[in-house]
Amino acid sequence: MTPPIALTALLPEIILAVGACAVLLLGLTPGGRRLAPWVTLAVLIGSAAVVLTQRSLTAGGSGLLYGSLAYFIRIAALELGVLITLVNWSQAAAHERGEFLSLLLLSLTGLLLVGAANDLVMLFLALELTSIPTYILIVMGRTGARGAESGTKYFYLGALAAAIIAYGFSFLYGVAGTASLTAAVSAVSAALQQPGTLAYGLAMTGVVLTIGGLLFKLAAAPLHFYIADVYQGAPSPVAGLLGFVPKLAGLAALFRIVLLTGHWSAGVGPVFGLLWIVAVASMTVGNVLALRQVSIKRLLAYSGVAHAGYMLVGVLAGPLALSAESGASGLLGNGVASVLYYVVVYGIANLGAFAVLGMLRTRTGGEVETLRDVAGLLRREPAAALLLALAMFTLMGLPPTPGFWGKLGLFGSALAAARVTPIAEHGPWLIALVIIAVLNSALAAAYYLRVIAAVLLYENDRPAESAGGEAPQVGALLCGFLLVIFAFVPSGLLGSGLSATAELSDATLAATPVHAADRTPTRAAPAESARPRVFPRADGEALAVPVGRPALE
Amino acid sequence: MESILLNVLIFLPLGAAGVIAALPERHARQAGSLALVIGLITLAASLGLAARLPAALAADGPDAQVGQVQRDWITVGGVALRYHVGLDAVSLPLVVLTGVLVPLSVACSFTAIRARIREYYAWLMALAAAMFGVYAARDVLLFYIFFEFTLVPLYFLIGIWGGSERRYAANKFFLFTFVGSVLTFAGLLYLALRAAEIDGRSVIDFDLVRLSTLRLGPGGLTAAEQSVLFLALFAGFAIKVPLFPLHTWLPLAHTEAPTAGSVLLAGVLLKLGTYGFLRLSLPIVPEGAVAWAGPMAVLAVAGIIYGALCCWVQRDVKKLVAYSSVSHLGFCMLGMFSLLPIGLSGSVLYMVNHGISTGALFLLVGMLYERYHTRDLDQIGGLARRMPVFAFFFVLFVLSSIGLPGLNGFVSEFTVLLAAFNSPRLGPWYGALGATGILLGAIYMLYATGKVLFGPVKEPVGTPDLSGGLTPDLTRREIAILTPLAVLAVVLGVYPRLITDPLDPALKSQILARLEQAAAARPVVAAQMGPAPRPEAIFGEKDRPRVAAPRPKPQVVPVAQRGGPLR
Amino acid sequence: MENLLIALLVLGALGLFLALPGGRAHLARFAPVPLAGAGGVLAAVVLRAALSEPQRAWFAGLALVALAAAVRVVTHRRPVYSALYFVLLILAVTGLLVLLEAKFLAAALVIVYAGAILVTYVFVIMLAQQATAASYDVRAREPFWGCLAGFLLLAIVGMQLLSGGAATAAGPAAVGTVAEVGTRLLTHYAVAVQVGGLLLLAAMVGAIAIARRKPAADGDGGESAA
Amino acid sequence: MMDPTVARIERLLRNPLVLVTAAAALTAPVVLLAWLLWPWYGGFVQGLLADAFWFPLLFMLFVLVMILNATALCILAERKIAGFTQDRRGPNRVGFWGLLQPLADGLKFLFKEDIIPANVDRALFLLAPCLALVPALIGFAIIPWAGEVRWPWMPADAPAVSTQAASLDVGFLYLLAVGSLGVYGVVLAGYASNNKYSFYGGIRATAQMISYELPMGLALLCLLMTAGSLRPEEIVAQQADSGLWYVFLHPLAFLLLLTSSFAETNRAPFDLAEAEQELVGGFHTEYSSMKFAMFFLAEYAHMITGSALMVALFFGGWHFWGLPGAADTSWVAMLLRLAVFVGKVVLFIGLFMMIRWTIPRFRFDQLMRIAWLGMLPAGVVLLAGTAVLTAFGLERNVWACLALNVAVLAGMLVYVGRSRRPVTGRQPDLPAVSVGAV
Amino acid sequence: MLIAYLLVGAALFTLGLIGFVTRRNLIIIFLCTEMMFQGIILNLVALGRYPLASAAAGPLDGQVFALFLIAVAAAEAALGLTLVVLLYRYGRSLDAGTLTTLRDP
Repeated sequence: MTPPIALTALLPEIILAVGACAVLLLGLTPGGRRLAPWVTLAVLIGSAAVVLTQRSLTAGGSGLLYGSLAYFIRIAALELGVLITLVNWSQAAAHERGEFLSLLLLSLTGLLLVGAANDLVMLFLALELTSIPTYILIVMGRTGARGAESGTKYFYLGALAAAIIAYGFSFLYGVAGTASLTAAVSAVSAALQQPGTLAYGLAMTGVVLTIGGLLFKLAAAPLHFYIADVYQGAPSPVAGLLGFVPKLAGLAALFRIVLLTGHWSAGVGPVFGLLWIVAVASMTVGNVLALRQVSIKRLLAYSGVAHAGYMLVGVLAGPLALSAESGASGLLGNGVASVLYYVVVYGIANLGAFAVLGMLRTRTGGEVETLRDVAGLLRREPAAALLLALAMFTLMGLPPTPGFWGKLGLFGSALAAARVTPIAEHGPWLIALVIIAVLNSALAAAYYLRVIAAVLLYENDRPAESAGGEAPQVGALLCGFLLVIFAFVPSGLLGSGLSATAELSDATLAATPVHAADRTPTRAAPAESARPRVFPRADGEALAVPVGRPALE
Repeated sequence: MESILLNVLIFLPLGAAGVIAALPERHARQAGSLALVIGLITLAASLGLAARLPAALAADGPDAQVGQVQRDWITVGGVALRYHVGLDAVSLPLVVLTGVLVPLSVACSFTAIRARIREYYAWLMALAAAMFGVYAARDVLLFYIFFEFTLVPLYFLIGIWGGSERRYAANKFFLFTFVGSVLTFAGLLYLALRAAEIDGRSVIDFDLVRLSTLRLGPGGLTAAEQSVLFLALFAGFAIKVPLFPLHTWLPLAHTEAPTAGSVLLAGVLLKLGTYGFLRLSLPIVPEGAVAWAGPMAVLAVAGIIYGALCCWVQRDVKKLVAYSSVSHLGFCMLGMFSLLPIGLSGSVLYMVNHGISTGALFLLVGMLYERYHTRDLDQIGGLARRMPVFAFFFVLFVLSSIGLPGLNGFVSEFTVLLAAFNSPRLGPWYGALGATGILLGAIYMLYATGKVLFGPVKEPVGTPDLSGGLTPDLTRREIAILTPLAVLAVVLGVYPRLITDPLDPALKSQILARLEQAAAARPVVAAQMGPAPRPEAIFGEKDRPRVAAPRPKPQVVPVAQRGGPLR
Repeated sequence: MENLLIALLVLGALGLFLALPGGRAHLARFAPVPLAGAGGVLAAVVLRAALSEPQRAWFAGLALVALAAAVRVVTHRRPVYSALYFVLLILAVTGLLVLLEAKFLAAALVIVYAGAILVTYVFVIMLAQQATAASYDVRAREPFWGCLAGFLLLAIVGMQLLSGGAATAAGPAAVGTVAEVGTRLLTHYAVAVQVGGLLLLAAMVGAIAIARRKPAADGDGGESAA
Repeated sequence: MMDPTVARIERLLRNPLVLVTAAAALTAPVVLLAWLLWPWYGGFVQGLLADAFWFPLLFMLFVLVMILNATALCILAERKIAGFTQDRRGPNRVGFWGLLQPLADGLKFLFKEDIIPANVDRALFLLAPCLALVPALIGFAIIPWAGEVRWPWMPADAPAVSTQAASLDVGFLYLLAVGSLGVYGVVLAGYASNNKYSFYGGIRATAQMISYELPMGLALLCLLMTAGSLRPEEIVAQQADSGLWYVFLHPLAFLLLLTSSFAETNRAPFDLAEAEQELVGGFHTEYSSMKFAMFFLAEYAHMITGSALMVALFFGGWHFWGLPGAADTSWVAMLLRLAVFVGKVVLFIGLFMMIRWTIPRFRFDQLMRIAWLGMLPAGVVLLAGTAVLTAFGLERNVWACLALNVAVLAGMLVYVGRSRRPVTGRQPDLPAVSVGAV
Repeated sequence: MLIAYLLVGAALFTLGLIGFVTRRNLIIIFLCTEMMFQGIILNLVALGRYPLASAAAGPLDGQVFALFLIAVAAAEAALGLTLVVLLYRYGRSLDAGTLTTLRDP
């Protein structure tokens, strides 16, 4: 039995959880309610500070594993958490503010734990802890039947997804004989290589079901149908949260599961076909559905589906694209790093857009939602308008916005994976996937442009106006500021994404059959090429930044 | 010093854009003046850089660059993206052209733009920065970034200050070009990955020189890869050019754009496509270029004829000029894909000349529109009597555009057609068909000129509208705008070697030699390229391409020489 | 074995389709026939094996009860009955768990599910249900496609399970005594227990906050934060 | 007025001598027959009683029968105690001191017309009483009545047989599980009757039972932490070994459990579900005859189970100082232990009844408030305190435990004392009541 | 024996899924997710009882997982029923088909 994990390693989560309780109690008195958002902010920052002191932490036990990936997810979740808190500063009704903010903190606690979960049980619980507060936040953020309807839909499908995930987990547990993920890797990936055995059947069913359930968290097709309703019914700042928290949680879980199947190390299992179809379907369906929306919230929701599709491209490529033998995989070879970068950038841009929507009111006091509502915003609220446009350009992936760097990494890693990796046998499919993806990102430009056009090009006699609230404005501006920073200085975030995957890369490498180079089939190579498949490093040019060292800060 | 100039070229307008956008309300009227000053400074900077070119050429040979700046930008595990800019003989003429057109387009907006002035000039300046950036970029990804970034300012310029259908036009313009360029993006990514693989480097970069000196033949990109990569690049550039079936966004965008937008669009932005073909497609995937040269030329010729025929039936004079661009850029592409030295240099020359003459024509149409609020050929006529100065410039630039000997258009059109006739890759039929474009050009241009300038005076009711300090004929400001272009038209018509002298060796060493290499590396390519053209097709014996001669320079330039090791 | 499974599934699907509430009252009468057929086949198969071992007989009985109850939960037109059949299902599952030596879990299942969750269900159903059957209870949504898809999934999973041949327990079997489960729970899964606590806290806070809302303050579209 | 014959029989039965004689006359032949036939079946019986499997079952059966009888007696006792409390005699007509009253009641139930109203949900209406009764009865399976016994005829090396029907690893969790099923009877009765009063009764019962299961669970957890086992027989053994009943360690937990037991049995002062004045009987308004009797039985069976549980867990079970402990497996000792156990249970039942007739019924909001705002926090604090004590190894230290209990109690009292909440507990958002109107 | 349990679990799960898809009463739909949980619990416990791997490291993990599932189910039930009651207060209906305020244009 592994020794229990040290409490100091869990300190950030403990701070968050205790903070959540404190905020909950603060909500009992009027004075406390005024204080609650500040305390929330302090808790998040304090937790982040602790995380920063633990950057080289490697600890395991009690179903948790703190390594590079957990570090990245902690930092990302807490930083985005600060933004989310700012944007949601005064979202709930005053008497519910304590509850609202404490649920927010609990959801983030879950997200942190998802990043560190190394056990099926822990992973499931953490996913649930991430999700359940979001259902409530949707309902609490506003009065009226729309919030209730939205929250109910989200909740029901979330419960279904949880059941499906748990069912899949149960099979994986059966194959591995233990719930520990690290211990399960060899069993599951070995089972997937022996068709005809019971273990194969169990593993196959488990993997497919698990991934299917996780697609819900990612809002990927075909489990996307709820998302637009949910976004539309949710208050805008909460919808901004929905674009990040469940997605990052789903992705973190997906990484663990894909690692489990041995897809990255040996290309086996149902992962490739499944995710390929899902990626294509998500991109296409999301973009096509987004095209005909008039509500910006629905539009962003469907665009989120498409973005989930892009992210899956990186998940497919895996953390080991360029060089399976040397262990060196740069950004363009590391799909997972790109996904991590992308989800953060997407989260910020999405949150920024929703923050703008949440900040504004129509002249009649209603919520700003349709394109008509924001028409001519530039004249009345120039900062908001520019921020919205910036967010849209980022989502569109226009260079040099951070969204572009994300797509660079995602598509580049898929192309690299098509060349030289354990999964190079899927090469042509990967290339086809990239082409579909770029065409989709062009298609997506059409609807993002509609928003931009509405905001910047159109005139409107009755434009929306700011509803006040300084913190949400600060939050929105911070989103914009971060987007600009990441546009011109993306190295830090990209590098930290890269170092975050050291853990996954190492694990994949460890699981890779010894002669990875031999596995790579010759048909992926050009006929006349006599070069080895793996990049030699003998030309004196070492990696510019060694993998595994955080380049952030 | 030079690098400062180049930085000025790119960052000054960018900074100015920010400053102008942030000007306080009461200083809004100074926005135009400020922009003009900035424009003039960039013009001076581009001229200054141009002036340094001969010395640089003398020192470093035909590939010499002026104003080279190289900084590591994004250096993350395994990827190195550099901010690397520099101007060589190929890009410098286009930069100077841009430098000329930017202040002119600022100046022509003084009276035309009345609303949201600060925003307007801010976007204009941002556009200028992006355009300079594209031409200066020496890193393929940087090129792509600037290339894409031009879309944003122009989108707003068209969408806010354009005509009645401006939003539709802006969207269509944006989407068309964006769709193409994302495919290009995928191609570039694949290219960079393969390049690193071929060179055996563990760091992926997008260095233009490295990519355009990539190993050819066995061990390099396969023929199929080259073909596909060419198509990927084609997707972005051909839409930008625009080549024939992909041109539909252009007339709309041109027509709806404000004058300055049209000028820059026609004068500079369309050249981004041709420049992309020249800079990227040909040297990086020469085999693909050779393989696809035929279809490219077919499209070019189709564009020439189709564009000309469309011009013929236009009643909207601005649309007419727009369609003429389709036709003219067809010439440009035809010359380029003749794959002959004169074709290439003629093509570059054509880019510059088209920028001058078509830019000027758009300026003139804009001036006309400001006075008559119509561009309908049926509603105006006989204006030569009202506006003699206008008529002078109009006729001058029309003739330049048609290709009257002595004016700039002639030289480029002639060389391009000559190359097409003589190209062993294409064959004379292309030249012959292309030549009909000249004929048609003369017909529609002169027809339009006749309708606008001559015959009985015809003016819509209530015009000319002389508000905003206009005079019936051109004002002094407008004359000052047109004069430099007129001078350039004449100078380049008389002495095109101003451009071609430094250009030819650069083209030869950077592009033609690359094609030769490709031919040498693979017999298929050599067969496709055909035998060496007849000597009389070449200006002078010394320029005869030495097909099989070994290149003196090493194929792969060591990193250390090109700017030191990474980081 | 596979053929038998398919036959079972087809019968089950047919029966379930007929039994699901819908506008097929004249057909619904025949629903028990295929369902009973399926149950009979199942019973015959299991009982044949059961003769060798009493535990199997228990299993067969409990599994049949569980499945029958499950079918009734899904198909019954009155929610209260659905909930009660669910209680029956819980009891049958509890029995199966006892057979599987998971006694602690069995007790927990009854206490939490039957004792708390289902009672709450019944409570809510009583609160929210009119005396007459609601229209949405007598009409299922796409019963045909639902059954088809569901049973296809079941067939796929079943095939996967059966494809591997007979499995024999290879490792140490789990015996869920309170002490052992508790030890595992509170040593290795101590953090998970805390997480579970947070989860319940979140759900509780949320449920209370939501339950406070009153439709009287319904300002749809407008938000309470002002 | 009364028929003279009946009056005469009544008078006759009220004579204790007649009663005793009649009883003797009825039982004597049976006993005689059993004694006479003993050689024929005695060995079989002895074997059964010595069997580790069958003896507990037989004992369970015996207990069940006794409980059913005891229920009848309980009704009498209840009425007697009610009379005593209210300073009247209680039933004294049927038999001496009213002793035959249970018989009369039973006959009445049996011969009454069994009415099923027209608009009820028949299936559920019939199911409900069964669902109420069965869980109440099967809970006895794990009560350790009297430890182990070794019959004189058992060989010396044979293991002693237990008086506990089922020794389960999950222990009193089983009781909780079974008990939690009991609510369905009440709820369904309320729902199936298709009657507003019944319905309200059902709703109230549900809410009440769910609410009171929480403090009950907390109290049991406190005990579990101290005992370290779920098995009731082991808990009893611990108390017997140390002589320290757990009620001395956890008086507050015991109080919580006691209160919850009241609520779980639906008895006054927690009989909101059947409150006659408000709901005309609540969930059993529509029930009559045997079905009504089954509810009655269930209530008393619950009460007995609850008492037995409390006796086993907190009052040392069969242990009493000075009496033979578990080691003594003679049948005499066993009977003594049984007597002790039953005596304690009877005391508890008496307590139940006393309380029913002394404390007025709560209002529903008060009921809820007691559970959620009073017992639940107290239970949580108690549990946390016990956990701390356990961490320091002090869980069986009587002084530490008592200190904890005193502290919690003091805390509660201080809180209650400082609380400004009006004791009447009127919902603050109800419209104001004008004083003059009352 | 293992497969028999797994098949029963799968059947429960699937029946729940079918109910989730086909029924329209919100409470029944949620009941169906609970039924799916029953299938999962059975699966987990059976797989822990009859382990596949010869050296299964966590034979009890399945039961622990099942316990947590029960906890999660309880949390979800609390929340779900509250939402149902809230919706009922708004719409006086438990019909999932009436939740159409939000939908594609």
